Amino acid sequence: MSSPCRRAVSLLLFAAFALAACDREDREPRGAPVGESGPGATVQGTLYAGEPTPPDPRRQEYEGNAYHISQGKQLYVWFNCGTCHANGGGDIGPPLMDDVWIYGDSLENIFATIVQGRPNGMPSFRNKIPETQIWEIAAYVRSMSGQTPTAASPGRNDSLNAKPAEQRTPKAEPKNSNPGGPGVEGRQ
Amino acid sequence: MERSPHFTADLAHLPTSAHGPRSTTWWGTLGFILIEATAFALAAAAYFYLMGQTETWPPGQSPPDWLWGTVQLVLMLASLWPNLWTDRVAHADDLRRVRIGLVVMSAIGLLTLVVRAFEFGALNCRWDDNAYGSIVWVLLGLHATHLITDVGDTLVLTVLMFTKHVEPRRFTDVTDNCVYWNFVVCAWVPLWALLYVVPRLV
Amino acid sequence: MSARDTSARDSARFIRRDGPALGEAETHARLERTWATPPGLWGWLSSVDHKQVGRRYIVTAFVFFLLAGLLALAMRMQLAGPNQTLLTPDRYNQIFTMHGTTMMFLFAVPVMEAFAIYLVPLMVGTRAIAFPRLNAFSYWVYLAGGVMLWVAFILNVGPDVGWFSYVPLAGPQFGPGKRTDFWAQMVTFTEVAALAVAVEIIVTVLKQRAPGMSLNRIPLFVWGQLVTSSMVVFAMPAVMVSSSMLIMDRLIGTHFFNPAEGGDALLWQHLFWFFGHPEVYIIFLPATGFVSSILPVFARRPIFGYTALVLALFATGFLGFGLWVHHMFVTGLPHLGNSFYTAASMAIAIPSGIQIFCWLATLWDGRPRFATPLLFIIGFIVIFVLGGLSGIMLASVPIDSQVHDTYFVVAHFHYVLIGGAVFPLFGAVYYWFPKFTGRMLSERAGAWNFALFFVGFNLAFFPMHILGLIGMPRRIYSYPAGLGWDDLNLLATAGALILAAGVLVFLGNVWHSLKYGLVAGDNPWGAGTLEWATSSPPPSVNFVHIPVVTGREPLWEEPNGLAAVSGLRVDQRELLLTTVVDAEPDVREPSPMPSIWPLLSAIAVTVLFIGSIFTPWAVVWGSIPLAVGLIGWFWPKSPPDTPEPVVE
Amino acid sequence: MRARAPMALLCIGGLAGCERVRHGVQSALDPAGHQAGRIADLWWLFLAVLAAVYALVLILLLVAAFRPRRRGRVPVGSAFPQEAPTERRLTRVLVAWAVGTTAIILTLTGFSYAVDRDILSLGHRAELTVEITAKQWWWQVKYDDPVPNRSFETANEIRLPVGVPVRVILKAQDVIHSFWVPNLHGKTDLIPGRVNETVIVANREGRFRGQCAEFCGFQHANMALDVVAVPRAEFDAWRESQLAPAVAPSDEQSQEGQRVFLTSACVMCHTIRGTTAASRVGPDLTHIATRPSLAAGTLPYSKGNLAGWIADPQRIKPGSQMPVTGLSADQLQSVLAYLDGLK
Repeated sequence: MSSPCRRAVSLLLFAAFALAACDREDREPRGAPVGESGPGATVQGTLYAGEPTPPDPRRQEYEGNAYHISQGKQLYVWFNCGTCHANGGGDIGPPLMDDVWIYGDSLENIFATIVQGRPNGMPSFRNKIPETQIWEIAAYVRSMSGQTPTAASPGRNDSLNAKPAEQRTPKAEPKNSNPGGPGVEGRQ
Repeated sequence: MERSPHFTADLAHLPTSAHGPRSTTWWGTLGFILIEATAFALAAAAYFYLMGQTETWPPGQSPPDWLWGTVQLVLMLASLWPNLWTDRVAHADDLRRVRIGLVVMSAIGLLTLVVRAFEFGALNCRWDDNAYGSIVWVLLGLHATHLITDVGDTLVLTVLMFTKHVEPRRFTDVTDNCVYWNFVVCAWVPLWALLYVVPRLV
Repeated sequence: MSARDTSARDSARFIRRDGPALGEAETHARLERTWATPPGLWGWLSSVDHKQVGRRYIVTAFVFFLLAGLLALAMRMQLAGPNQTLLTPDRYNQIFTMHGTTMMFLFAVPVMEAFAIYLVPLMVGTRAIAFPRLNAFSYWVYLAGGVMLWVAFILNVGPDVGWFSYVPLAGPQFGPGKRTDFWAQMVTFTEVAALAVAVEIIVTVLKQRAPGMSLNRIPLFVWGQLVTSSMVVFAMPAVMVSSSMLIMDRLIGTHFFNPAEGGDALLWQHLFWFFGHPEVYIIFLPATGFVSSILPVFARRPIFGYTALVLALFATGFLGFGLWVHHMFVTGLPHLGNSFYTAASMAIAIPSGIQIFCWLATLWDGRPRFATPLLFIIGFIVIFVLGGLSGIMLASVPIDSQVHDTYFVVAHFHYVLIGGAVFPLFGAVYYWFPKFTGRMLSERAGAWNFALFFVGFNLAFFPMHILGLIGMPRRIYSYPAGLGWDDLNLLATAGALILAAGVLVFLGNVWHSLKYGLVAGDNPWGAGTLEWATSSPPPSVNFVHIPVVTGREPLWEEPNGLAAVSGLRVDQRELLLTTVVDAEPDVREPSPMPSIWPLLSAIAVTVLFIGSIFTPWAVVWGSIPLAVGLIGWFWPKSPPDTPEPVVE
Repeated sequence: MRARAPMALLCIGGLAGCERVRHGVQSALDPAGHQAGRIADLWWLFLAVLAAVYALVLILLLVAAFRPRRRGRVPVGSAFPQEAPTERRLTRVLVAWAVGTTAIILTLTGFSYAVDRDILSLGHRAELTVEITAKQWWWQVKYDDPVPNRSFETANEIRLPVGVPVRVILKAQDVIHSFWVPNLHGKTDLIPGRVNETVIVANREGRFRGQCAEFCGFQHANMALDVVAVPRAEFDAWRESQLAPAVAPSDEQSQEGQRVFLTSACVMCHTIRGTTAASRVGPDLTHIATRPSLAAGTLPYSKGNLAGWIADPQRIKPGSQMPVTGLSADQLQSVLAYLDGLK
């Protein structure tokens, strides 16, 4: 009876969400298969991030996935990333919510930075943090400067309100995202 | 039932429109007023509940500045007089006076919206500061939506009253609109006390 | 043909009122022209006929009932044995959330309103519901909300935090993504629809009753709907306020439920249950109306204790707001307060007990005829009373502290809701189907339907009482072996399948009877209330003549036809308004013509609500098309109505 | 007839249950504690009274439906001739019925209130304090002691001396959970931003199972804990052993295991007292080998289950915070040897 127009409306709504929703809302707790080292490993080998490598196959599972990003946010707290980077504003370590990407702004770059560590204090977390979790942290780090769709970025935490949540952080267009590592403009 | 029934009365003489409780729209308006009053009451209850959760109120901030909220209060209470007048002349189906009343009420309505904008500026808190800020913004916003809808309604009625659509029923609409405005004003008095007085008492 | 007839017909042409002057056939034809919904898709989309809208509501609600039922079967399959992996925890959480949400928000409440939309105007003897365009609007909004939720679910964005969406689990930190936002907006959709219908029903009952239907002659079903609608008016705002707070916490960073910034998780529970408990009675009271309408017809005796039943309705409606805290007995609230809510919760057993007794007395003193509707009513008493009694156990703080959030509670509220609402609902379908469609449902299939339903239900849900007492919590996607839960769960799953078979029989019965069912007359059951005074299905004008009511069962008291009043216009849609208490004729008020604007406004609302899930600015730009829609809706159509004809 | 057949089924269902409730490690009807006992008694009382009421209603229903009636069928549609006396008699019965309902309600409320007071009174006699913090999806258990260095932490396990009331402080770190050990007491919620409290006491020795009773996400189903009631002496001994730091690995494999543990992902989340592992994200593993179960009651403790759990926690408990660490086979073996030695 009301089926014709139900079909109409549902088609309309499909059009609206179908694009984004599915991967963005997927909740695959296992994360990507472990053990084997995909192209991520080739990144790990080099000192300088992001030299032309094919995008990692695991990327699209983590990038812009609401669940993994929120897990990453939790791990960011649990693993005390804040002791150096604060809530993203930076302290001992560089700020993460600005538009400066010293070692590249791609998910693979950030992954490599966490895995390998970087000069001037960023330790290497290779074998310390499982790769699945590093991908999650990397995905979260991108959301801190609004690089991820707001529909996937985390909302506020149930804690003291330090800064507006990632979902409300305006996107900072990456500038001097330098795949060649720190040059003259390096770290101010 | 082809057989014509036995008719006990002929109602041709009944009027086709009536003011107040005799019309359905009046009861409809009353129903929605009850719904919105309940929403206001619950939001106010939430305000007191959150107040009970924290020892200092408002926490950290200073209470909203007196000026604009009080201006709003005075303005609204003052608007009751032209509003009730419009209601009376609408009951009398006096088109000329109703037009005057509606123009005046539209002007006052738009004015209250301007004042409301300043009120938000003078709250001394943001909605995302803490629970106090959140509930204060929601209370003021909730009332603002009522202002907007009623002002919109008034403007449309004003336009209608200057076009060919003037009918007996329009006057009923005007009276119902007046009833609704009374509600918006009555709702503001306790809200004003809640937003501006209570934080200074505790 | 002679000159006299022609002149008679000529003069007749100018008559624009019903009455002796105009022949029956002519009156009927002219009213049909005035009240009929235009044909075609456009007419279908712009219809404001309460019977059409009511039918759509009923069908849509039953579609959601079937969908949610399938989810229930999926859960029973997963729980049929220990450590099953049919469903992942993520899927299971979405499924039980969708089941509860759909059953409560998209089936139970709307289907009761749907019956009110269809039946109340007929039962009070008026030609249309109050605010017919608002009525059409409410249906479109309800449909959009339900479809949105289910599309989201299909796209794996279904809510997964329970139909109660407790924070912080549903909050911004622990509910990532958009899943809970869709839940919160679905609530907004359905509440807007429900509130609109509530207002229509209240006004229809208070102002549009047929002459002579004074308060003490209102049918009990109408009383039930009146009390229910009043409860909706005071209960639903609570969930709209709380779900708005939730979505604001999630989207714009407010702190209503953030303890670190002065918020509190229990604020959600207070607001939600202040709505959530009355909700149960909003579902149950209309069902009591079904019982009170059906029982006298099949006991062939006027209902016993009319006044007591009406008072019981009001008492329940009032007490229903006084016991939300019994959903929060284990949250560590002060015990003194809790014992007050114990008393209040138990007190509600008194009006319920009175209702049960009045129904039993009616049956006892009558000459029962065991047609399918009566079977479902008997099933209702057997099941609902058990659910009510386990409810008394839940009202006790110590007992509740053990069984709260276990399968005991699952059993309890399914006994109350399926027994208390769905059984009467099925009885009501069998009872009013002839009025809706003009055909009878098969009695034989009906008996099978009832038997499978009754046996399946008790097999499925009675074991859950025991499961809860021996420690099985709610909302678990799996359980280990060796806790003694295995075969009771298997039994429950078997029962669920039998129950499903009952539903299939029902569907088959409806489908078959629509085509081949016995043709029903105006009043196949020999009932006494006004909806049976018109043809089946009723004409678009409902009543060719506004009847005059002389008692509670007018058709029983006036065996040779009801008296009527004349003088309403036949060339325009006109309603008769009567006074609130005595239903004295008072005003002839016009009733609006069909319009597409309610649909357009509903679409605007849908865009606004769905948009605001993704950006708060949608509230701003979305309000512009909405404003356009509403202005178009209320803008008077020119030319203005034809002038009032002189009184013949 | 129609009403009777299902009743029979109900009874069968009932009996099937009764068999089972005699002894269950997670049953409210197999009380092993003072409160659970009082609540069970109250429940049986309610059941007796309400079952009688239910029976009465069913009998009335059957009589009303099937009582013999005077012959002569009533023409459909016409109202049944009402005699005023019947109406009056029924009204009198209705009043009696309402009064009866009220009386029953009041009595039951009275009993319920009395039991409630009695249960609360136990709080004053608590000798021991345990602080529980619920996390997604496990229980952090802290035994408090006025002497700071005599407090210690464990997880998913509570041991308590028989007959000694234990005060349990209830906190939540993330979402709302509910602490429920049916054999001992009813449940109490753990709510972020609030501190709740309950008291449990075991009247007899035994091992009981508790489970989270408030929906808390992915693994709500696998968030259980063991409550072990032992004689006082045994409890004190256990307590001393728990206070001690972890035993140093003796054989070579375990030493290797400790090295792996301290240099791999394990150390990011877990504490083992006496080593450098001191993260408080996951459960304290200092004496993991003494616990009855793994992963919050998901698996009974055994070296094999531990292996399975570490190798692929996401298969056993999808969505839990324990990640797949990707240890090599012999790394895994040595870690197992090490952990299994943590008695």
